Amino acid sequence: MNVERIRQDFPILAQLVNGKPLVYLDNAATTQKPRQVIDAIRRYYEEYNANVHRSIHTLGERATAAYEEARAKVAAFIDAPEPATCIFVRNASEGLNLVAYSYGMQVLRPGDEILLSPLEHHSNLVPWQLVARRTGARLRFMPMHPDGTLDLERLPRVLTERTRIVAVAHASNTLGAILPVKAITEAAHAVGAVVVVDGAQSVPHMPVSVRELDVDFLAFSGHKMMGPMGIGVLYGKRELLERMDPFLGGGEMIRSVTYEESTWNDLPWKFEAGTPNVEGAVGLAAAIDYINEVVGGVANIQRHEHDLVQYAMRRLREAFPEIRIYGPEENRAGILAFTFGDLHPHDVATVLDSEGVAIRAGHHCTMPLHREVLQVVATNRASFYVYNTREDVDRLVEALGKVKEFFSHVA
Amino acid sequence: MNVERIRQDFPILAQLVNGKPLVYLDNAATTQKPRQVIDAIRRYYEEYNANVHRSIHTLGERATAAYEEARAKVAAFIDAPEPATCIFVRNASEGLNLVAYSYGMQVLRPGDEILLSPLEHHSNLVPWQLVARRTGARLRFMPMHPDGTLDLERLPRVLTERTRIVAVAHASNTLGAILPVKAITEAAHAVGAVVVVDGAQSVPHMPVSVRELDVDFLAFSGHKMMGPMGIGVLYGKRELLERMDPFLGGGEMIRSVTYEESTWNDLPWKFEAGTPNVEGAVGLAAAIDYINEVVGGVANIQRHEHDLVQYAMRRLREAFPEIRIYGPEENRAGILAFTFGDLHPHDVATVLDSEGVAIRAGHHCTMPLHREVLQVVATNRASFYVYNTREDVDRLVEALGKVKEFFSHVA
Amino acid sequence: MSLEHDPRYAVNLNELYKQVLMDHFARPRNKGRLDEADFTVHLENPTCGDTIEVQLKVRDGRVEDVRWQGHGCSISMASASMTTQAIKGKTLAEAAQFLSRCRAMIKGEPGDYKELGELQALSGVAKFPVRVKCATLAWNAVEEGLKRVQP
Amino acid sequence: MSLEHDPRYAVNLNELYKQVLMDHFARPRNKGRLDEADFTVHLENPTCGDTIEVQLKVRDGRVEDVRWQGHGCSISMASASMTTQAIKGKTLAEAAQFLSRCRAMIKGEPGDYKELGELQALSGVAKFPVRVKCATLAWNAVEEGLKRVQP
Ligand SMILES: Cc1ncc(COP(=O)(O)O)c(C=O)c1O
Ligand SMILES: Cc1ncc(COP(=O)(O)O)c(C=O)c1O
Repeated sequence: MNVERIRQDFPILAQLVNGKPLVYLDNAATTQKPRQVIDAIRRYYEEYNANVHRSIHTLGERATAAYEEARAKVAAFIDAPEPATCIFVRNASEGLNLVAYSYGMQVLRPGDEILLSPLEHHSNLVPWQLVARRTGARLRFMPMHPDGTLDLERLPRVLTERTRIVAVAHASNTLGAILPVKAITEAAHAVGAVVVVDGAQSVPHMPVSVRELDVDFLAFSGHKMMGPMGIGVLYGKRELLERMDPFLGGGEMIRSVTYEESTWNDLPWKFEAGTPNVEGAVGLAAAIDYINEVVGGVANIQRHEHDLVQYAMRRLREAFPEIRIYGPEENRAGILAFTFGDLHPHDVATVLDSEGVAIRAGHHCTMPLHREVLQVVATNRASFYVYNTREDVDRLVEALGKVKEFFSHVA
Repeated sequence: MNVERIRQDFPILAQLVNGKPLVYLDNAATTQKPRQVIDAIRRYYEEYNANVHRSIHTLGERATAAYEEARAKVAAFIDAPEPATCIFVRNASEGLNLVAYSYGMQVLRPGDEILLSPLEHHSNLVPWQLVARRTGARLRFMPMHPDGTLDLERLPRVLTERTRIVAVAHASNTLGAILPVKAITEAAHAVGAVVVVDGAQSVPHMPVSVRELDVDFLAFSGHKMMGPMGIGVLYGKRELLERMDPFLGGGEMIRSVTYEESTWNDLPWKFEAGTPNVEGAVGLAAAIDYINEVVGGVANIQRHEHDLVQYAMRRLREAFPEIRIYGPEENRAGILAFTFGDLHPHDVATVLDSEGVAIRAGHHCTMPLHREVLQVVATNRASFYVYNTREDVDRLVEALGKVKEFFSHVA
Repeated sequence: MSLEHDPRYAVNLNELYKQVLMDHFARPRNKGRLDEADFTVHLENPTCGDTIEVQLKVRDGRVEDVRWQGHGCSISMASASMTTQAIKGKTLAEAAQFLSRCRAMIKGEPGDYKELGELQALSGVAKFPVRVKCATLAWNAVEEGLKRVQP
Repeated sequence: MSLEHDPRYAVNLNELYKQVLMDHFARPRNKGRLDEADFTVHLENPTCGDTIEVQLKVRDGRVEDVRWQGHGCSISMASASMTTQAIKGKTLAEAAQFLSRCRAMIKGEPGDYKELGELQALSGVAKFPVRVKCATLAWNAVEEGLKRVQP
């Protein structure tokens, strides 16, 4: 994998921001797109844009073929047993809500329990709060060590035969911690619970096999893996998806409609109401091709990020005794949340931005984790992807030096 | 408005299909995109792609500004009182489902009635069937004349104080009929019902003012008005949106989250969970600019389509006595559904395609209308947009001649 | 690749609407109802609302008789006519095997499909994903019927 | 327009973090709690989880006293300090009018904002939509309080 060559594919990275070359370290929020993806979108609209599935004309046949080929690529990427188990949604959030509405509303009864980890993104927490309120089910939380790793020994205390659903992130978007999904799945299946995995921060960054992990549902977003915005995927086991009620009603998801009632289409279309985002699917397929063909596979991304995050932790600690880094030391994704002395993350991020360095500041949609576990309101977060380099880390360190200097003068 | 110049902006239209210049007449399904929209998407990804609302860095500020400017453009386009009443969704279908889930589930009680027209697209029928089943409410249907115009005299028989929700298309995607939304809204409000309008076939084709029509909700899709796929809009009156429960839970739609419960963000973000389709919003804004600046306003589209559909009806009837055209003679959108003797629409569409003419064949997601009112299983549908010409109509007539010839020989 | 240069999507009417196919469309075989059917399957094509009903009479593990009726395009009607003709007299296992070969053909899998006889006329449909649903409607109905015989 | 050529998004730190603003951040005025508040408003910035509490004491239609406390970035804390300083002693109508002028300024509406005094230091925030929420957090809290006085 040649990072310098890869960077050539990303026009956005070649910009000056505030007069400095852009260092983009907000990849956990969204990733940049290589020209291969941008070109695939352009080609789609210039050559074969059409509505799918129902159009008996050449553009329609070609758009339909491209849409379903994209699904097959997605299925291969996460090792799903068949394309029909991969449903196109807008993003990971919609995928998780789909499970909460269609599966959760159907199976949960008063007194049932939904088990979450305490580091869930709001998108894998709020939908379960909503469904719990409507069904009378109850949320429980897994015991964790303070660094964000799971306390497997105490798991049986909260994972019981009352647990119907276990919902966990595969990788934390704040701590970078990678959760032991396989162990969780085994324990959950032993008590008859179904496992919903939020793969927003894992699928783009490391090899994920739904078969090997034996997860029941997995959701992720295309925009976090160099695909376009507005496209995401929900994988589900066929027998679960077939038993579930549909989610959104409308065109394409039906088999037959009368004024009084309807019957549902086969998988995956049963869950895809209305005109799908064909452009998004085509762009996501181009992103998967990019990962497989140019990057040489997602394992290369994982190795590269591991190197960057270890380098960054070392450099930051050497340079700044006042820095505090959250999350585990090892077995972590390329995500680095930190606080910088007493400085508020908003102020840190603004000064970094003036140096061309883009990071994120805030609660990163994990408010309860911040308040209850980290005991800070907000953190800074630098997050890496395939096109970042050690020089980017050096620029971050240098820019943090400027932050320190700036606030020591004015405040 | 100069159609020949407009056509230059659509690279896809300059293609040969099956050796013949493409005639694209499937615009009710989805429209083609001018290079201005394709370029706006490319520029977004090459220059300022970022996640919105929470990013304190230059890319993020610019993406956030573009996203909210797009919302303001959408609001102006439908004459909404304020941008915050326009929620970005995937498409019209999702917008209608949002109302059914969030408003319908909240207000409907057993015995309440939902009143629909008999020509609704599945996307404005199936969600109400689902919500009726869950709440014990009941669907009723408006009386219509056989040509698809509403029988306003008999409306009071079905619009009563038991009616809580009235859901109607502004323009029928099969018959082309334009419904008298203003009269419906007045009558509905008089009995205390709320009016949900499916604007999928009106907003792209004629001036629509939500204030003048006094509708409570209006949903439409960007891809049917030269915008990208994966973006649509739900307009709602502020007081209704504020009272409603949220729909999807996740990032951005919250104000505050604890492990136990959450409070909701202000409008419109309360209804936008997860990373929105910023690219889609930027592309839709470019499409609105195109309509306003290059086309000279949506009223020009309406005039142009009226001319084309009247010309097409005349030419087709002159050429083919065996043609049967559905829908009203006047006051119709640029949509023309027809049957051609005994020939099945699939066979008609395939032969037309071999002549480079793209139409749609099937039930157009209005199965019950076809079966119960039109009494045919499927129809052919030609539908126009701003870039179509009278020559396109001539090509359709000519190609239908080939259809007749082909099937007279082989069958 | 622009459509003009993509042979995958060229429509050749004579390849799609082969003579034998149009003949079955014009003069459908086995159309109608059985007096005493063992199994009746009713299916629907969600794309266009077309419907088909297939009836099977099974004796000693063999398809002794089969009839169909329905509304649809030339391809779906011709497919029903040819398919019912082909499986009549076959054992249940032979019929199932025959249909799985038909599916391989319509998926565009390379191979020799001579044993499918007239059904080879549907090979041209493989290029048209939307029309594939027309061709397979009758197959789905027959397969559903075979499954009910031997669940 | 590429970012390099779009002056709208250039960050000038000294324009954003004006001296007077940093002074309020370093030495916040009116910070603390009132013994006897008439109205207490608690608000939260959903972007970052920052919080603010504003207390008002109203006598004869005037803001007799005001205090605030909270956690946040330099801009939100300085805004709270400057805003409470500015409205102390104003009538309710004057205070409401003052805040609506502040909002006009931060929306980037052109005009002369001399009457806003120190609050003009926040004008540089207008260019940063996400930071606008920091500047307005205290305003939202004060306005909410004023509304409760005169509903
Ligand atoms: C009248 C009508 N309503 C709703 C829809 C659904 O639109 P979408 O598929 O973009 O959600 C359509 C188009 O398919 C339509 O024509
Ligand atoms: C762990 C995790 N889950 C879920 C999400 C939600 O993803 P999206 O906003 O694309 O729906 C994110 C990203 O924001 C995330 O990091």
